[in-house]
Amino acid sequence: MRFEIILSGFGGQGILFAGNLLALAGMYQGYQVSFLPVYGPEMRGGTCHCTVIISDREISSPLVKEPGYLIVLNLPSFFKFIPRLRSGGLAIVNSDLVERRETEEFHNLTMDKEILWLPLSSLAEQAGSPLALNMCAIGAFNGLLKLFSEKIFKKALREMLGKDKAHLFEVNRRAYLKGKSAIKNLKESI
Amino acid sequence: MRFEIILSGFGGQGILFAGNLLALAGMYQGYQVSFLPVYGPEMRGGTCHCTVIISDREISSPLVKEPGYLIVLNLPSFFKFIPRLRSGGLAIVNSDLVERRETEEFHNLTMDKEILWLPLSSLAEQAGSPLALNMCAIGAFNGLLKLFSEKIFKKALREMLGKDKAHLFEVNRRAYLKGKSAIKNLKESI
Amino acid sequence: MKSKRILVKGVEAIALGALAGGCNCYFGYPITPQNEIPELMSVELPKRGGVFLQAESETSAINMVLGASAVGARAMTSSSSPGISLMSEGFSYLIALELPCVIVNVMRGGPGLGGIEASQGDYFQAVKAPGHGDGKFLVLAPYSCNEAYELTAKAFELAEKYRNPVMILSDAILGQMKEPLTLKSPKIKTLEKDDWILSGAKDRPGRVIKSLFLDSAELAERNLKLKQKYQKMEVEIKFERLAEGSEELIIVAFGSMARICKEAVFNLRARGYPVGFFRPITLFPFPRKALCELAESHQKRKKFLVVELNCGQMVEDVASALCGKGDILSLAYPPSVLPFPEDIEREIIKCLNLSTSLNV
Amino acid sequence: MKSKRILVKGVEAIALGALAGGCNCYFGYPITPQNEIPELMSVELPKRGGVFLQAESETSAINMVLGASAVGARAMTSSSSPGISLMSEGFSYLIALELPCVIVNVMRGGPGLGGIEASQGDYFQAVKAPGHGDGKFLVLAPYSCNEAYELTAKAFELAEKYRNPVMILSDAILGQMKEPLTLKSPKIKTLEKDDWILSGAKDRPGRVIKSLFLDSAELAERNLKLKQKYQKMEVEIKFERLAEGSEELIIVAFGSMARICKEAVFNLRARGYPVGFFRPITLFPFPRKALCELAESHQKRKKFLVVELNCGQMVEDVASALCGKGDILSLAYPPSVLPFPEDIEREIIKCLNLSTSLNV
Amino acid sequence: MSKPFDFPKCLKRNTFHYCPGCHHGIVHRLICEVIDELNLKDKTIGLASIGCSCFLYFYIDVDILEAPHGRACSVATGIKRMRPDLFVFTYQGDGDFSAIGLGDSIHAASRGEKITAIMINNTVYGMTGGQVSPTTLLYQKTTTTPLGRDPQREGYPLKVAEILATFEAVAFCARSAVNNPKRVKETKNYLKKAFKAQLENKGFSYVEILSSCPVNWRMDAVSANYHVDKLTEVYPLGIFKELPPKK
Amino acid sequence: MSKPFDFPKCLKRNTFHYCPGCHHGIVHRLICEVIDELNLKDKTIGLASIGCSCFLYFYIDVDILEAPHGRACSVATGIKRMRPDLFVFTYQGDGDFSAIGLGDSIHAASRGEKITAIMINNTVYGMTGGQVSPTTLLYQKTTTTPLGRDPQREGYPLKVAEILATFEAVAFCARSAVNNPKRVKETKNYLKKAFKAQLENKGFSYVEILSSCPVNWRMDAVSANYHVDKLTEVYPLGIFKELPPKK
Amino acid sequence: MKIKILEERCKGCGLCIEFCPKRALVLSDRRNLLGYKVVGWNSPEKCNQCGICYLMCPEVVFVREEDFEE
Amino acid sequence: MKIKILEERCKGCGLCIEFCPKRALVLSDRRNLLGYKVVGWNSPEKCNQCGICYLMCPEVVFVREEDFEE
Ligand SMILES: Cc1ncc(C[n+]2csc(CCOP(=O)(O)OP(=O)(O)O)c2C)c(N)n1
Ligand SMILES: Cc1ncc(C[n+]2csc(CCOP(=O)(O)OP(=O)(O)O)c2C)c(N)n1
Ligand code: SF4
Ligand code: SF4
Ligand code: SF4
Ligand code: SF4
Ligand code: SF4
Ligand code: SF4
Ligand SMILES: [Mg+2]
Ligand SMILES: [Mg+2]
Repeated sequence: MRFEIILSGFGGQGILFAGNLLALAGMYQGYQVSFLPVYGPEMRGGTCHCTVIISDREISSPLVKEPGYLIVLNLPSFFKFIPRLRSGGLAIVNSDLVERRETEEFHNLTMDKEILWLPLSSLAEQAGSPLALNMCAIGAFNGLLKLFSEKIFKKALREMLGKDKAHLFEVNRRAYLKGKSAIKNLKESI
Repeated sequence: MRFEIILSGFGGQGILFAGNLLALAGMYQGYQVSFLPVYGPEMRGGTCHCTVIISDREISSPLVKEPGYLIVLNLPSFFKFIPRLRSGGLAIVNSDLVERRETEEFHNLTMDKEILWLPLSSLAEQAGSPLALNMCAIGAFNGLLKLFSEKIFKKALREMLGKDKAHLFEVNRRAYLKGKSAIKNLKESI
Repeated sequence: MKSKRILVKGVEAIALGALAGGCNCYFGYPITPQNEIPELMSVELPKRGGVFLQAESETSAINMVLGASAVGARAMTSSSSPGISLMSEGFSYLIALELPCVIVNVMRGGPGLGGIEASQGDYFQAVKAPGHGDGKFLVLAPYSCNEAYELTAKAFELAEKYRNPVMILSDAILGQMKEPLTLKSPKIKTLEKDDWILSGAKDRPGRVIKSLFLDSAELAERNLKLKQKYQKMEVEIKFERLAEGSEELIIVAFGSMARICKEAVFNLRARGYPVGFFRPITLFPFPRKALCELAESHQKRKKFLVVELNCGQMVEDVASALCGKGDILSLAYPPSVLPFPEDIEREIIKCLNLSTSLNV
Repeated sequence: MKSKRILVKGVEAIALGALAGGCNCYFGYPITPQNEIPELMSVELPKRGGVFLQAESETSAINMVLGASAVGARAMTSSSSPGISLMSEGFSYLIALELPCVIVNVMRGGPGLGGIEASQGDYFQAVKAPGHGDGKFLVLAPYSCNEAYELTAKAFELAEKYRNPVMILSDAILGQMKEPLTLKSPKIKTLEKDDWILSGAKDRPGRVIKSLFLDSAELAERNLKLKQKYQKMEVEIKFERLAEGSEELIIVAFGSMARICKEAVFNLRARGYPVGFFRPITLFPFPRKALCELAESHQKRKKFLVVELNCGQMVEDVASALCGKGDILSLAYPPSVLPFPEDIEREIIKCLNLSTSLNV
Repeated sequence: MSKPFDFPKCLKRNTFHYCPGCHHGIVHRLICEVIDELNLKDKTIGLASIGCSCFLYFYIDVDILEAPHGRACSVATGIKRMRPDLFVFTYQGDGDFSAIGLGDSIHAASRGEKITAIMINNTVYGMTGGQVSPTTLLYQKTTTTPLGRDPQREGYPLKVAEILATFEAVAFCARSAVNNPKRVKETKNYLKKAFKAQLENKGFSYVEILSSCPVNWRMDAVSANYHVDKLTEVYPLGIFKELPPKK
Repeated sequence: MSKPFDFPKCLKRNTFHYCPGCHHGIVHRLICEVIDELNLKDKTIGLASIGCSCFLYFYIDVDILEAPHGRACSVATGIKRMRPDLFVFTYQGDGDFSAIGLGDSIHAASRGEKITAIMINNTVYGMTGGQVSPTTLLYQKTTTTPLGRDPQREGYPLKVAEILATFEAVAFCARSAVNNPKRVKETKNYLKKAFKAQLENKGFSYVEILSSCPVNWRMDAVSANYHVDKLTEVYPLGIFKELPPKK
Repeated sequence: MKIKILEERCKGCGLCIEFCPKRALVLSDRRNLLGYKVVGWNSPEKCNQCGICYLMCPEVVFVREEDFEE
Repeated sequence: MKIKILEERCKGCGLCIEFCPKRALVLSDRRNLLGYKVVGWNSPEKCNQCGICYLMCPEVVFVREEDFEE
């Protein structure tokens, strides 16, 4: 078992937080994990991404060329990372910021790949925190793959927020659940 | 033809000046020369020495282990360098500061070596400049070996003194001549 | 009781390792990608009665380390490439004065300001010339968070054992990636230092720690003493070898690059390729003998593919170690475009098919 | 007309060579044993409309050089070992920014404050790691006053040709000894620089000289460009070879040490010993090929005795160049006790009688 | 004279990479306005330093050289000594100018180098994530003073303008801020005076500008802007030294 | 209280290596007297710097560490931070303290390190042969200012005591000379005050001592001694700052 | 003169809004490509072209329309 | 108290002579091992043990005899 996920979006969209949380939850669930952020001043305003690996074997390389999973929160990320998605791989894409187009180019890009279009920004707003779209994405992702339990998620989230941001626990959890149920609905609707 | 000379004495005795002058005169006389000073803060008050080579062939190593000639202006230098004098080599020694002793140790030290005892300090004072004992030594040395002409000596001395110290030319030359004639007397007396 | 597992960045693992190793003072100057070290130390050291001080520059940081070390502290600094260069003079003094301390270099792309992503471009600087003169560091190159933690803790002991600075040579990948770290209390010895540290000349004559030897024989003696010390350090040589000897090609890599290579080697071995893996953990002293033994371990002449994230540096040490006993191939990725395991696999297969050796 | 012959120290020959090479500005900080260079420059440069400024430190000196070079000056600095270490960061920037300049290191005993007598202890620093990252200097090692003069003059041309710093690596013996220098006006080319120097953005967009490449592909490209430049530099390789190929043993030495060795070799050859002499003049790029050719020039396997005034540094480059094609022997004199030619002769005879090769 | 809404001629059209509300952008614009007004583009060399403003060259269309961290004044010295006919300015943060670079900065000032140094004092190391700087206020929390700057440990805020003003060779020395319209205008006035001091060969000129760093101060842009007033209590604004015109 | 003709207890009996008439020796003796009088030998760490005084350890019988050129204050900081119970002083030349070391020196002072810095200001780099220093007088000839220090090229003499006195964290700051008996006594008094300021944990303390360098001034010892009076015209003597005793 | 708002430069910091003496500006709901909510007109008619928004904007968002015609 | 002159330390700089209020000291013709001419008594009877020579001597040449008995 080995999951390789790249998360990508704007600097302010909480990409690193989400990736880190994913790895942490994976670890708490008993897996080997690695989390590799891309960082630095170029992040300000630009795109930002990170790579998470969750596996039941030792992880050597934390770098992944062709991930099996993508979480894409904005448009530039879509064009940057979809080509790297393994064929047969799955991407959760924020449909609020990435427009589905009916061009041939677009078609070629997504051929062989499964794209889950979710209005993550709207879902986050519905959950009461427009900033928590990253948690919606994690909710959707875990709703789909069931990598870790609810309890573990809460433990990891609490750890990530620390004392200073403990008050944000509830809103983040709500967003997580929003994402999770959105997936459920989506899957049921298919 | 190759002359290897080590000059040694106190920091203030003009050792480097003398060695440099020797090399310069040698060069003006058309020889290959090298001049290697020992320098640095330890000079202050301590002993100081330099190595001069004058040769009619290319000089590779400027370092000399066992010189053929020594010019020794004070006591510590005597004990430091006489052992390195090549057997059969010649040392000009300032008898004003180095006492001849009749011990066995002293005898062993100078065995196989020719020592010319000259009261260089007194000679310099006689020449009107107690500081010019280095020139007395050079005078004696050249009086002995006739490496360069009088004219060349003057040219080299003038060059060494530069504009700033040009007024010292005469007294240095007098000291040089003092040394030279002292050797002449000595040789005649033997 | 199971020891605690936490998810940390490599640089945090280094800081935690330092604390576990008894580090009681830190002086440093911010630079990406290692700011988590001073930031963590600024919280933790004061809590434990230790000293944290941000210096006004790397030059002053390393000199504060020098002072603290001379009075017996377990002192440390960390920086990244340009900051490390600024410490060169201090490094040379620390070595000459035989003062123990731990220096962390989380390498980033160079030369100049370069970039902030990973690099192994300071290999030569670390192992050949941390400063002027002949002095050397003991250089450790961790490749995982656990190893970063353990080697850093151990570094303090080694520094005191040899009275010599120890460098942890890491890079921005290991520095910035997070993975689980198993926290345990490593057994790190503390050495008696009362016979050489400065502590006030109570009931004894004043003590001097100096590197100036105007007498050239004394200076030569000091140099010989240091050289002998480096030879003694060879008992600390560490490496990871994943090869039975029958392989046709051995990958040699250190640090983060070794992780990427190891994955490639695993994959190829699973597919039956005759490929082995050798990872120096001590970069100085370099595991020369171990490499030679590997080269000679079977009849067949082997290829050694040295993979680095620089323009080709460790390959020279491998060549000098093997002295003709194998074919040396260099795969140098100039910083900071990282290869993926797949890329390495492709290169290995190419090399396996190669009949002649490249001249490096 | 006979060209003028004057008696000068090596460091003075370097300063005069710089002036002959068109040096028009000097920034430096005093340090023994090279103070004659700034002192001479402080007199001569202002006379010629050039710039002399004593900086407040080596760090600022090298950065003044950096600025002057960026506006097209033929800029220079000089120092000795500890001061050179302080310039490491600046060196790395100069290389990265591709700015030409000439740097003189009159090496003294290290590590630390060390001593002020001769040493070759900064060989690795000069040729392997002048600063962080992969950058390199072109390194020239004169061994006589005449050569110091000529190579320094030439250094300014080479620096501009490759837009790269050039280092004159000398030592306190050559620096402080005097010998006759034949003053002639060497032909030194000046390169057109209008297409890259900063001069005010008149009738063109602003120009940028920078080393920051946050995009890792750009940084890799810059590194590759530099690497290719170093390969191009190989046409500048210079060495002195005193061997017909039939010798059993070749002495390899550079700088002042080569003078002492050369005398020993002359003496032994006169006495019929099968001894040759090889002196790298460019230390980077290193004359690898020439050494290999020498190693292969006769059937018989040769010994190479590498003699250095340090704890053994260049010997690694010789080993890596020969890659097993000869037996490498190291004769390393830690600074600063100098051997005499007689000592070297004795060692050579010992080595000739040796049946196995030492492992270095 | 450039007027409001004029996009300065030597300002490139790239969007700044600075965080929302960061004052670097205002100062960039002012510098460009003054270069335009004094017609200096043709003969200007700017020194980009290491800090958030290291990409100066993406924004200001003059010849620009990157100086190592803290060394801008030394690099500028090398330039100006060789080309006294050029106009040379440095753009440095408080960390760059007054921490690692303090020696270089003070010596250049004390030698009276005919250059202009601009120091953006935001009391932290912006680029590396908000660590303490020599100019950090007492008790200010930063990422390396988690409990606030303690005068017993980190000492007191370093007042650079006050030091430089005592040097004979300094021709112009002032401190300003850009957190309200009046101060923005005043800052431009100081910059112009400083540039002119160099053009008239009077000596070293220096303008220190108190600036906000919302991200590292953990404030929104507007609060951070007002927080600069707090800084003025420790760092008074005004001209500290101005040499009379040369005869 | 040590009296005239007492050979100080912690002064070793080695003969100084200094040139005839050099003031380093007088200051060495004074330091030893004060260490003796305050009974500090048991807990003192001295920092030898790089300059003519680099052999400090041959003369003063306390624990001594060699600091790299200019870094004595940083090295002292490392020591004092780890061992606040020790007494730490640096002994530095003007080149060491105020040229290459200026950044280290000022930052240590500004942080209020509880150390004592002694700067021997002889206006030149004595050890390396008399090159210009930041404190060289205007028009003074040195080996690297053959025509004299030109304010247009080398700027003006740097007044270190005056700068340090402006820092809040500096507890004691004074300048003195040792070229006549009264000043020798005064210097000892300043040294004692500076040492006590450290012992009372009040902050950074500093004593600058104008000293002669006959060799590099190209003067005989007696003329050089009187020439120090000339220095006092540029570098006034006295206490520039003294914090009141702590309550 | 007509003022143009270069929305793509705006980072929504709010300084212009804070200092506009006429309260002519407001933060809109539009996001630009960088993801920032951008400034917009609240009551353009109140604007007296005093230039304060230009002075205070760190992003040089307010420009003369004629200089930035597409 | 008897003042002892440690001749081997003296460098003949003359500072003591210059400052002795009683003109009790003078430069002698003797040279010490370092080669310096050393200071000596001019008129020892004039000395009032004021200590100024001790204060001004850079070489700590003037000491209490009892402390330096061979
Ligand atoms: C030698 C060196 N040390 C450290 C750094 C890392 N570094 C980059 S910017 C910076 C400080 C920036 O602070 P400041 O000068 O105040 O500028 P700001 O970012 O606040 O505008 C540091 C320490 C570096 N690039 N080089
Ligand atoms: C890094 C470095 N640069 C330069 C030197 C050479 N150096 C030794 S002492 C000295 C200056 C000494 O001057 P100062 O501090 O005034 O002391 P003084 O000798 O005058 O007492 C210099 C530049 C050195 N040892 N190390
Ligand atoms: S970190 Fe601070 S100084 Fe840097 S861009 Fe952001 S707000 Fe501006
Ligand atoms: S050079 Fe000057 S400072 Fe140094 S010992 Fe001689 S007189 Fe004293
Ligand atoms: S000040 Fe500028 S960046 Fe900020 S909100 Fe207004 S227009 Fe946008
Ligand atoms: S010009 Fe003045 S009134 Fe108009 S929007 Fe800008 S600040 Fe407001
Ligand atoms: S004690 Fe006073 S009177 Fe006596 S010799 Fe010394 S200075 Fe002169
Ligand atoms: S002051 Fe001291 S060293 Fe100088 S002459 Fe007098 S006794 Fe000798
Ligand atoms: Mg800042
Ligand atoms: Mg001095």
